[in-house]
Amino acid sequence: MPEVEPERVHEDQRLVFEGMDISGGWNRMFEQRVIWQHDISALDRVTGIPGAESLGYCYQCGKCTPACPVDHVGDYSPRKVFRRTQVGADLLTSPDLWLCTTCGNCLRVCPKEVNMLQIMPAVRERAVAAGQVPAELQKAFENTFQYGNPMGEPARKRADWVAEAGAPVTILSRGPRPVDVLFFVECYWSYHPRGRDAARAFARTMATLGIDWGILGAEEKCSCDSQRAAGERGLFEMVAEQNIATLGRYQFQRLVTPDPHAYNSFRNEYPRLGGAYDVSHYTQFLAPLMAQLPWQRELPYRVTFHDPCYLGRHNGEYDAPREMIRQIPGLEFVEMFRCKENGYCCGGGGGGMWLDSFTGQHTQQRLSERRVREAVETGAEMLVVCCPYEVSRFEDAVKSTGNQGKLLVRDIIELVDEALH
Amino acid sequence: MHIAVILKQVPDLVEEVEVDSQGTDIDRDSVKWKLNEFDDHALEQAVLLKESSGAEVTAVALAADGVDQLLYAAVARGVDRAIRVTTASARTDAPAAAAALAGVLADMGVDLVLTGVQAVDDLHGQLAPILATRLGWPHVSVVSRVSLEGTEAEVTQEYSGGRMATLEVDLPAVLGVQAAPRPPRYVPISRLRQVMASAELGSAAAAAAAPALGSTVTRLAAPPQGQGAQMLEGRPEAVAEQIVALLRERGLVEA
Amino acid sequence: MSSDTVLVIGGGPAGLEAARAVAGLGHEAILVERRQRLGGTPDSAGYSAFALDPRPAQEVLEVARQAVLTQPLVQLHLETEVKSFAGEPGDFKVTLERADGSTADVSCGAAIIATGFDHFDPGRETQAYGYYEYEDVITLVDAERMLAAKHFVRPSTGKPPEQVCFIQCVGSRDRRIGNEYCSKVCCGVASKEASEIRELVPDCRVFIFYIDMRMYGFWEDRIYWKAQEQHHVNFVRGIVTEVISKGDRLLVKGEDTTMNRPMEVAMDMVILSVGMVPSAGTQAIGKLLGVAQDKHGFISPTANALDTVSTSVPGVYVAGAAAGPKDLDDSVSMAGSAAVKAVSFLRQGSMAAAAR
Amino acid sequence: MAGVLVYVESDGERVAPISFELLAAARELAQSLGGDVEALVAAADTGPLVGELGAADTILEVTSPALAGYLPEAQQLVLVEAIRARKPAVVLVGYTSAGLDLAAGAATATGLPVVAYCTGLRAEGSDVVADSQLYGGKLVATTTTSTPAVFSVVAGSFAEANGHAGGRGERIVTAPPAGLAQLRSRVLGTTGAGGGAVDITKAERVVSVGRGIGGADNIELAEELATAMGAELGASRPVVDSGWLPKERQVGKSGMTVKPKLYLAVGISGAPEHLEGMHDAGLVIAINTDGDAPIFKVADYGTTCDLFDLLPAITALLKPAG
Repeated sequence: MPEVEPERVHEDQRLVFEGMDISGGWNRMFEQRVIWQHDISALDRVTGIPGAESLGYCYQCGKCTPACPVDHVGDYSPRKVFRRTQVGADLLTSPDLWLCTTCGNCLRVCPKEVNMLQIMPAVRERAVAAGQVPAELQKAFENTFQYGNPMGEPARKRADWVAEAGAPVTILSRGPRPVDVLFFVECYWSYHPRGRDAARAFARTMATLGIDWGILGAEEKCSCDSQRAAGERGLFEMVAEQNIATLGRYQFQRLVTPDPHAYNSFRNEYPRLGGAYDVSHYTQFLAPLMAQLPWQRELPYRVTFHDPCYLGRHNGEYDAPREMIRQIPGLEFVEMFRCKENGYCCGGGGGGMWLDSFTGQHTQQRLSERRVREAVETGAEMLVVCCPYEVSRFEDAVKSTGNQGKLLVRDIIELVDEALH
Repeated sequence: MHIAVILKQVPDLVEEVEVDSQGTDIDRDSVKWKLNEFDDHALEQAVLLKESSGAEVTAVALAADGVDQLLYAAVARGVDRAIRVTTASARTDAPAAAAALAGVLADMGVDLVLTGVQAVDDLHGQLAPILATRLGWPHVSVVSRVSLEGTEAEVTQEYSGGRMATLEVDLPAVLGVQAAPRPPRYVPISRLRQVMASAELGSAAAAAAAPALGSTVTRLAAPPQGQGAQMLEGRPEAVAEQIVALLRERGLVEA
Repeated sequence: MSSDTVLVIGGGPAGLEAARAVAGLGHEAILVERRQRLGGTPDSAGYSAFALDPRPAQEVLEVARQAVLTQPLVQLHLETEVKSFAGEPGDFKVTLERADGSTADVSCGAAIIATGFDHFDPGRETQAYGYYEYEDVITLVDAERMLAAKHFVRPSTGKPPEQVCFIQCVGSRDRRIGNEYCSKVCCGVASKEASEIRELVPDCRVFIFYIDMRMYGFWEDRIYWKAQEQHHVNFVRGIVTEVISKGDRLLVKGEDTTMNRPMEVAMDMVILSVGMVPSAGTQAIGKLLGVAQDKHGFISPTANALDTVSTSVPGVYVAGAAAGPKDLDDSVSMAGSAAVKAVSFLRQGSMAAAAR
Repeated sequence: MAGVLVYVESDGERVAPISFELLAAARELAQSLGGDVEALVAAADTGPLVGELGAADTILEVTSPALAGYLPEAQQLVLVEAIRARKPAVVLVGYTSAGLDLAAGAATATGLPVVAYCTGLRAEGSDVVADSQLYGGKLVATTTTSTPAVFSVVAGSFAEANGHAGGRGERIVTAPPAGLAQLRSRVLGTTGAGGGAVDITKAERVVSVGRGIGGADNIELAEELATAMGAELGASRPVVDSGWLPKERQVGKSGMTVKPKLYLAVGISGAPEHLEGMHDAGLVIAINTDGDAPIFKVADYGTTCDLFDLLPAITALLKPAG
């Protein structure tokens, strides 16, 4: 399929094309005329995949295109995916298949309910089955299968962050006892250095609140929600079953997690596999408790907040993180122009977390970079987040967009911790 | 054309490998096992040959805890059948494995045996040459490409310094595979689970006893510390500065 | 001397409903139909089915026919045309002429024109669609007939087609042709036919090339979305400019507007979604009765949005596609309205006479 | 039954460096165990090779047209025949491609024990005590083996310099084994090194990437650093096997041996097979998040910083100067 990148179009003064002099003001429509054998089988193949039927519902109204975060940095939107498929492009081998971050903003505006949240995982599952999976994503799958986390870190190191938490953390696998809150730490708070910072801040906050809580430790495995969205349903089901079995061995009242993707899967996917829990995102759990905190100091920051797609659009929670920010003393809060229902995606969802290089080859800038620019534009000096993917994504984007020194990235819990000490 | 690919589990080095209380072996209970990566390439090569020539492929492994999983994964990858070989001995070293497998492979009537060129625990030699010598077949190790031409295999063997040779080997033969022409393919877990629910593993009992090794491990331990690297600590920016300073000091980059 | 009778001109869906309604209100109706049989163009053109009614068209029409045939107050004149129309509102003198040449004079107090439409003749179109050149270029009407017979094949080969497209707006929305109006039903009819083709020839790929899809009210989800979502009809925005023959297939050429590039697609059959034009009968009756007509020849109602059926001549009303492109629902609703208006007119006349 | 037999590896024209290391090791063992150091050299023409084998007391020469080019089957026949004929106490084979073919095969054919991955060998009475690097270099196994036995020795374990002289250098020409007439394998052709566009063996600086780089798409990070440093890009075997970098950039056993002044190992764990290809490098700096990685044993400097943070930081520091 010929694609024209506008900046690469040269309108030559004199040009001979296939032996014909076409000098002059020819335009971008001039290209070799081809008889299109519209290969509907491509569309039929895709819409024939259970879960992907609704791609065929698109009537090209174009509402999704301005809503799609990827179209802001590239040439991709559900409407374009439909049309390219309709003219015979094979979605299973197209880069389009991996550009969707399942942020859900298109579904919010789509009059025909073309549901990329179902289409993408379903079609990707076929591509994965056919071995057509980008190498870096394949690595994340293999790591998750082998080690229970996409980074390929050893399971035994999962609770290593606890050592420097400065507060007691009950690791249930080492000494089982009933707890009020079972905290599902998830991979990035367990392994990523900046995630560990947030995990430790969370532990100190829980200690301050005097909450009876514990973590699974080495037995915890990735919730696998993003692997599911990236097309590895079998992996998701297998690991979810393992997590459900593990959780079944311990007594707790409620499940709390810092990861909106984990929250989404516990809320919407695990029940189908027999794992029903009273689950909250940590902001939902802590927001009502903020008034009890003995604040020690005011934080003199002007901050803005990025809504995680899987907390906001997917699960309707916009208030809890804002309530936490509101209660931290001293903060000045300013919204970005895209926020809440219309929040821009960081690019990490739907497997995007493990496709940065791939995505980079098919877009002009990363979604996280664009989002960082939007945050800088508000005049805020700090971008506050509450999804474990985001600290690393945005800190990296701050550097790559040359905004070092202009914008800090912090998890809300880190600010809570800072104001408590 | 019947190809057997021999698979083996080795300790996963991402996880800690502990030494047992005797100090002569790894603590096998605490080890996390995974498919030997060279066997993984041998398996990929076997499946590629199946796809290109229609050969029938059987995956074979010595019975052990966790080996079924590995054989199911091979079926999911595309082999036609998988067989677990039970032995009287608990030993899994290459001479013992070769003794157990030689008879089974001869009975199966295979034309070509592929296996990984080596494994991280091959203290007593590599499987391919031992097995081939026991069977009286020719063998080639460090193979990076295999194609089949009638009753011959054409293989690429690699040497140090980037040299390579193309060899022609009459079948039956044993090849120690270093790398398949393409990285091992991904198997979706749903297919793996489907295979685990539906596929049946074959089994065979080895008749031959494991040969004496003539060699005893007296100690297994981490290599002596000593020289070792001087570790640079700090945030990445600080470490980068230290490294660049080192390079400039020694004139390895322009000052 | 006034008459209590209503003359209904035209035995299509609108005329049938008008006659039935007039009789239902207790008045005598004279129903005049030029053809041998009641049912109008949907009958004579052999429609397969109506847009929102899943039953075969004939089954639906038969209900309307029987309602009239079993109604003693309806006096039916088949193979008959109105030859002259004179007199005063409330007392029109009408001459009817049968196909055999015999005539009859009747009186009526009011008249309803329900003379319907014709399908646009694609030979008139300015685009080069080749309707009279290529066997495999047909119209919506031809397709209806084939679908009614449950036998959908390429006319040139007699074999089922593998790839078929509809070209919308043929003869409609076109200043060059003079038909500046939208024919209202073709988007729905094409989508309905496309679905029928997919059911009849499941392996056939069906496309609809359109400028914009006009699917009013329930047609949106019940016809358009159903065609797309259940029958996998492919809608492509970008109208075809010309059809040329290429080998034993047809090549449709246009612009793929959503992809910003030229589009040339090979087809086994091309179906032209022809619109509506006033029938010859509508044009003639309009003149004969002296009612105002628009520039195309459709009968113009009295420019009152709240009165869709009164014409410029008191006592003369219009119903259905004689007044402009209509779907069946609107035609029939309009016929009921015309009947009520006509009967009211007669009764007001009677009361005035009684008061005198 | 005495002496140490060294299997000499060559490309037909030059003796491979590993063989000199083996001759050096053989001399040490022979001093304890008694007997001669014997070098077995098998080729179509041993003439160019014999002169290099002055460290051996006896040089066993086997010549045959069937020995043109390296063919595992033919070499194994020769080695087995020599072991049977000379009855050495110890047979040393390099842990190279040939060693992988021959050590265990010849041992099996002659019923001798075999110990692989040896980095150290010493005699204790009539036994040989060997150190072997196992588990990617994370553990060392010490074995006691009764002689006669076969050992395959990792390159870089003994001083090559000690393997060039000091023997009697007697030549013994031996008839080729009869089996060479019925070989079931053939050499069709060989390709030399340097087939590709780059030659990392001559580079002064090498930035070498391992599995830790994570994927082909991240190679760019290392490429940028290499460019900023004026270095060539190298790779460990898994990176090449995964197709992330071409074969000509592979450092290690089945790849290239490099001797740069600077070797920056990025995400390389340091398996023995890799170390073999770079043990003569000057300054070695290793970047690996696993502080226990064997590469830190051979590196001069190391850090456990995440390479994804560190590489761009170094590149940034070098760019303005370079």
